[in-house]
Amino acid sequence: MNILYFAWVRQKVGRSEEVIEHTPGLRTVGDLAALLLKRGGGYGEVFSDLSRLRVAVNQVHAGLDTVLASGDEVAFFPPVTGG
Amino acid sequence: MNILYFAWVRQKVGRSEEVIEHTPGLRTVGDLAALLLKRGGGYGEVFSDLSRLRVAVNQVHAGLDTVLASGDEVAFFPPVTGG
Amino acid sequence: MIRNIHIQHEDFDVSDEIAALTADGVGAVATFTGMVRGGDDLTALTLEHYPGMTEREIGRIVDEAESRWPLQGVTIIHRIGRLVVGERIVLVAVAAAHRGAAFSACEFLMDYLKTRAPFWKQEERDGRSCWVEHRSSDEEAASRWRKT
Amino acid sequence: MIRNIHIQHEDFDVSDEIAALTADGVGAVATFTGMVRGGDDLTALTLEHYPGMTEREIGRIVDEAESRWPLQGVTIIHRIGRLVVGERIVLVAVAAAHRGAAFSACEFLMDYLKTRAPFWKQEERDGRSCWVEHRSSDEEAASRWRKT
Repeated sequence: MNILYFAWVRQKVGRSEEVIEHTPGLRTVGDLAALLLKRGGGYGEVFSDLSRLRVAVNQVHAGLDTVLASGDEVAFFPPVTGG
Repeated sequence: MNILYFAWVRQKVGRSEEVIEHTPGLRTVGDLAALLLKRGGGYGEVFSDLSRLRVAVNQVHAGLDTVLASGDEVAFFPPVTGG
Repeated sequence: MIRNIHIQHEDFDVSDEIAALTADGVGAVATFTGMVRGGDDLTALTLEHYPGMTEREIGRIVDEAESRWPLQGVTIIHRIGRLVVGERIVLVAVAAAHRGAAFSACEFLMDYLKTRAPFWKQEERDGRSCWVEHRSSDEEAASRWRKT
Repeated sequence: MIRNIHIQHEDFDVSDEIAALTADGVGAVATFTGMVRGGDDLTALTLEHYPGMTEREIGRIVDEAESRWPLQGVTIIHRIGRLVVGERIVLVAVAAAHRGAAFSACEFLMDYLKTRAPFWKQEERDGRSCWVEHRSSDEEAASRWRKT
């Protein structure tokens, strides 16, 4: 899966994208967030408070219970502030 | 008083303005409309159905019971259709 | 507050009018442009107004908008005379710090222009002219803004 | 329906965009222009977006507007990159036969852009940059349109 980060999420994790292999343990977005939280550091800061995070799967707004599949594009970002 | 007519009211009465002296019998706009109705012809057509008419006194929307004074500018016109 | 009110034969440019309203504290500009809509064999409109009262009535409408919302600028331009299909008739532009006030005031001003400002339209079809009837839907639109 | 959606660094011209929407049956064009508002020592904004998703999400927002109102054209232009105070950020323009649909759709589109389209703003003050916090008032504005 291709994982993307935007705005302060990108700044805190220190990268704009990375590839994470889809495994049976990563059934949902919530599972992926838990994996990233365990990395600590900037990831720990970002994923310790999921209420401040938004997620899109394959460029559609999604939630923690959205089911993941191999080849998915998963993006984490703050609530949007355009317009 | 200076009496003004606009749109189809102007076309039916055949003029855009006229002067009518303010007399004690012309206490209100309604009295003036009754006077004009009596003239018949185009005036009769216009003033026989007051529901289709609007009036302004001194350039402010007014009603049949608005009291008139010497020197007033009284305008009769259809409901507005600008914009 | 900037206030530009014009009754004119000439056309207008929306970008220029927005630029004239744009000051440092402006974050939002809402505009409405009304045009002569084709269809039903309509070829042109002719607009008549009540000189003097028109400007005063529009001034009162703008006063009312200013008392209801925090506005930084209002432009109202209403054209008169003969206008063919596709031509601009009216512009309402409202500048404010935030979009809610700009949108609400712009719609309010249009609704009140339609029901209070002394303009009358004649339609041309096949060379014949006919006065446009007042629409009750315009009264209903304006009545939404009545304070209860 | 005409549909112009652009995410771009370049500025835009509101008059040109209105002209591009104007066809024979159009009687009403409502626009909204958002600008970088000065004050509180703000000097500039920098806008970041999610390429690909932005266009798709705006497409979905426009689909929704088209399903709700009879529209003849929609233009959405959102600028990205660094914009100083007074610069235009966003344009929403809606063309319709009648003003009610144009106004409602324009406000709906802005409310949804603010809450659904993946853009993020950074503010510059005294040379320091800071991410703009999401405003709950924007969520409230968008929630007005929810069908019950």
